[in-house]
Amino acid sequence: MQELMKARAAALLSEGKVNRVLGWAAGEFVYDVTPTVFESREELERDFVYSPFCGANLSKYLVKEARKEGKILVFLKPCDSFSFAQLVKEHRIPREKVYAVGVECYGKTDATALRSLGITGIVGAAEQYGALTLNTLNGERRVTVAEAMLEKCKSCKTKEHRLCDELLGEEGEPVSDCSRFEEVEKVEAMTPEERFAFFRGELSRCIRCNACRDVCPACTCETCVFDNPASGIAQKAAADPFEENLYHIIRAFHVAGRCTDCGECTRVCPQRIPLHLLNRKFIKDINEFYGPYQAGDDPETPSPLTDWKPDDVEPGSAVRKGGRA
Amino acid sequence: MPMNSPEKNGVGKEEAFRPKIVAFCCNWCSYAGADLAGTSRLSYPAEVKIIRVPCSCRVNPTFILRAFGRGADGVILCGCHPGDCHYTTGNYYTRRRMTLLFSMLDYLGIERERTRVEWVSAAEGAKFAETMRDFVATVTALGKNRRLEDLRCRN
Amino acid sequence: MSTYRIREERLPALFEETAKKRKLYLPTDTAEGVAAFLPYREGMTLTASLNTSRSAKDLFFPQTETLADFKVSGREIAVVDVREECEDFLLFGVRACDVKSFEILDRVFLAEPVDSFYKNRREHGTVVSLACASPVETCFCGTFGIDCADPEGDAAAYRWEGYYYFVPLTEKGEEYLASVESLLEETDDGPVWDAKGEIYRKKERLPLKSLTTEGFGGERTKELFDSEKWESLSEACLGCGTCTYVCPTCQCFDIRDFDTGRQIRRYRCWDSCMVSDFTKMAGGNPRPTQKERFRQRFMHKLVYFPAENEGIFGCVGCGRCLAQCPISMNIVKVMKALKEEKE
Amino acid sequence: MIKDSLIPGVAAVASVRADTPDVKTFRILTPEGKKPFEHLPGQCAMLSVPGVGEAMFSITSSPTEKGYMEFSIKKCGCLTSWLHTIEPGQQITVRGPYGNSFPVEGALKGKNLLFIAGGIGLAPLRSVINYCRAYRENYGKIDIVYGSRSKEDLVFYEEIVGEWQKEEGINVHLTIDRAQEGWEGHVGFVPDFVREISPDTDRTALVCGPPIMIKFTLAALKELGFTEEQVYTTMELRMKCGIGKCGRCNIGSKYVCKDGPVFRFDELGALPDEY
Repeated sequence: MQELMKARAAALLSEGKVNRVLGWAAGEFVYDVTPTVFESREELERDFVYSPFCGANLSKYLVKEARKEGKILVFLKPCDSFSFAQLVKEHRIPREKVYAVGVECYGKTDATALRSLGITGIVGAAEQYGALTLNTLNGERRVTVAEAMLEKCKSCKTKEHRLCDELLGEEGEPVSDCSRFEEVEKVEAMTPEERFAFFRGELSRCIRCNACRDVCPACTCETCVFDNPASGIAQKAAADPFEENLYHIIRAFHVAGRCTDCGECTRVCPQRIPLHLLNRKFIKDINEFYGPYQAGDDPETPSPLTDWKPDDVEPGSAVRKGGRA
Repeated sequence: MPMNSPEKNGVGKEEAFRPKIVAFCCNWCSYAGADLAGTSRLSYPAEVKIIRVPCSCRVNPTFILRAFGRGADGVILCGCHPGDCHYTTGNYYTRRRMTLLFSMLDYLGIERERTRVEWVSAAEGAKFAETMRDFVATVTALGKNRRLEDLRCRN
Repeated sequence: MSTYRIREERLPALFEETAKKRKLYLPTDTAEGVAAFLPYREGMTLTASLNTSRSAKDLFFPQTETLADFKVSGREIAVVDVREECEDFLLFGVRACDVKSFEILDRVFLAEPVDSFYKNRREHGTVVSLACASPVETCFCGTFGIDCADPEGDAAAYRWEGYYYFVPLTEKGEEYLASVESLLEETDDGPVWDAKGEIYRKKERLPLKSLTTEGFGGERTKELFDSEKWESLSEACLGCGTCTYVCPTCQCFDIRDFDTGRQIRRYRCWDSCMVSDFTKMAGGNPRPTQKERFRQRFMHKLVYFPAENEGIFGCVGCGRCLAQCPISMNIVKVMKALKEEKE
Repeated sequence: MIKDSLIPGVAAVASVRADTPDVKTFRILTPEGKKPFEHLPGQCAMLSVPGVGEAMFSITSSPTEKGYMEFSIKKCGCLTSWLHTIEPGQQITVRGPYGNSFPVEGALKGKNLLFIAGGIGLAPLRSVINYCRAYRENYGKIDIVYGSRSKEDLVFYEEIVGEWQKEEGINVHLTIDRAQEGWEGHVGFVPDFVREISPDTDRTALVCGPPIMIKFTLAALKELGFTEEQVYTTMELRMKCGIGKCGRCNIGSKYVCKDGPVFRFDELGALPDEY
């Protein structure tokens, strides 16, 4: 796949169809790939990589990149293509400036996931059909990508792309047994006291690095409300539990109805806070209250929070329905 | 307009707990409803602090959270009845937003009875007073807001 | 110097005894894969992770702290000094890199005018370091002349064949070990050398062992500042604060006011040169894009800090930014790219 | 516990003088009516209004003024706008002094001095000018070139006309950007005016003003034969602590709050030309 992508990108570059290529570059070790813009065949040849460690969603970079001269090629995994479609829908990316190439994906992993399986000191790896042979400081370790999947990949909703100009590899299908709301349901089933204690435990680890916001393809405001002193809620550090709650509720709320559930927030959290539990709660509620909706799915349907029906559920009764006492 | 008594909430062990309630009221209906309640000499609890807003949809989720952070024990949002919005559709958006926000607060383990949305027209002075009495009673029964307070603001 | 030891299974008793006399902080697991220094509670155990996800700087330079309160009445202001003498505490199991970071923080906070908040904690804190039995691939403390087999601190601990060995290094360390004397037995330092030897063997296999600081330092300001690499290196940077907040030597802070309703609380909190409003003024921002902000962070550690501090670099090679950057851009990649450019 | 630089003291605003439509000069004293602390010409202090913000301002009064301290503040941000609303009697907080100073007792002693200021840039120089006036015998000829957008925007106009211009050995050259009614003086930008005046290169220049004005003035001085060692200026960047610890006001390895704000141009040359 990697070679196929490299060749296609190089061809489009030399044909002059695109001016730049947005992909992933290899790092020091095998797992530390970095989103990178490639401008030549040589750069692609030297650094381009597509591996089970390419979990990063590249679509947000397009907001910045598409403002530059010329056309940019971007490689999108199925989940990334939803983010791209949503950004196009919100007019954050001019569609004509981007050449989107869908690439197949069977789930990604990262060093954190491998570390939780007790695999440390990774310095290299080889992959074949989802099986990883890891070269570590303590010898060779074998593991499948499926065993060490990223949280976002464990609950993958579809292997089918949206809004791509071409596809490399085979188009996948929606995941029929996707159980992404299971965790949310588990939390809902707790008593309020348990829920409170659970989230306090998770959110208290927050260091307010803002990585969840900065990586989020739905967070594309020019100045975030949390960076704007005039908003009255601009905060740098998690000063106390209230700040943690406020930040995380508002962060999730501001992307409600636009969040495609790409799972980047949870992937990047240095403190491993399951942030998707907040985003998915909103998605689940939206589905239940206003009918099934998937952000980035199609360009027409209005976002649930910019839409209404005369007989929408009332706030009081909805809470009683959603949460359990 | 009934004025609120000086704040003496939750001070001292013997004193009965008196919650702080923030009521966001739409200028075109509930605020007028509160006025009507006042001029009709319908009493409603002095614990309720009214903040007038141009439309219920002016209320952004951070308003609600900040009210709690700053010491509110309950927050109620009053707007025009669905279909009667002065700006045609504002309260429909409010309804969706607050539905999701309240559900999220409940999900985080914050007592759901502390938040409420009520539709009160300018003619419903009695409903306004009754709603406030009921809400204050509910929040009083719950006690002080501890789960969504800002410790720095604790009295 | 004398050496003491305790059997591994007796550690809980040691912690218990230590905590009786002062506040004890242990590196312990707070969630899967996230270790942190937390106040000791009965039954708390040391993490199996090599290091904590946040650094040990938190204990001396917390993420937020109150500087002063202001009581405002009418046109008058009263300043309330809220400082209190810190209680004695002990940090157990600090790695060599983090111990070295305290020296770097000292150079900032203890320089005139002394930061009394930091000094207070520093004076009341005792640091017991722990040699790294199994350094990992992201470790490069050796680059900055730090020896993970021979950590500094008030006392150093080594784990070897079922025992923890302790060597006091300062008066504070002596005093601490004397306070838990009843649990320790005096021994010769042979096993300490065995433990070190084993670590040296492991260090030989570290992938970053050949990384050097050659080409960096105070005298390189212009040439490195003007490098063309900053543009591409900073391209993917999200501008989040992860690297700066987990970094043991990053110490930039912001000072802000919070209105509690009764008073104005002036507090300081960690800040990051990576965020957009760090240098923003009413009249504009001298670091308008991520390139300038990104460059600042690495220039500070590799050039500006050594320029003002006898060549000491502002990085200790703990590897946290390597492990935690959301887009895997870090100081090692920056150093390698800048070196490559020169060649 | 030892005194901490980050904890400010209280000061009361004794008087407020409107100098221009957007510059006011605040005279401050301790609540006991004394000068808050001693300083050197060019040094700064942190003023704050709790709950509004804290910022660094240059002290515009001369150290020789023993009774009070003055700050000339242009309305441009949140804190400064708030300060512009206050009346005498209002308390604020102050801490300092911070930074280095113009070497009035060192390199400047015995020299002919050329002060060049633009707009509010005269504020830090006023401290030096008045210091030199107080110890007149220690300095040679003094020339002051000062320009602003309009006549109304010239700060300390009364003092310039009423005191400086009248003093022997001091030459004041005023200019405004655009011609206006009632202005008979020079019209044009400061750098061009400096070229016209063409001062002798036996002077030491002290330049202060907006970055763009400093840049072109330096170019003009160089054309006239001044060397970088002869020109001093002040820098300004965002500051929070004022004592070289919070990490944001650096140019290269130098912190403006601690190693500045006064720099000689050749010192700046060794530092990166961006931030």
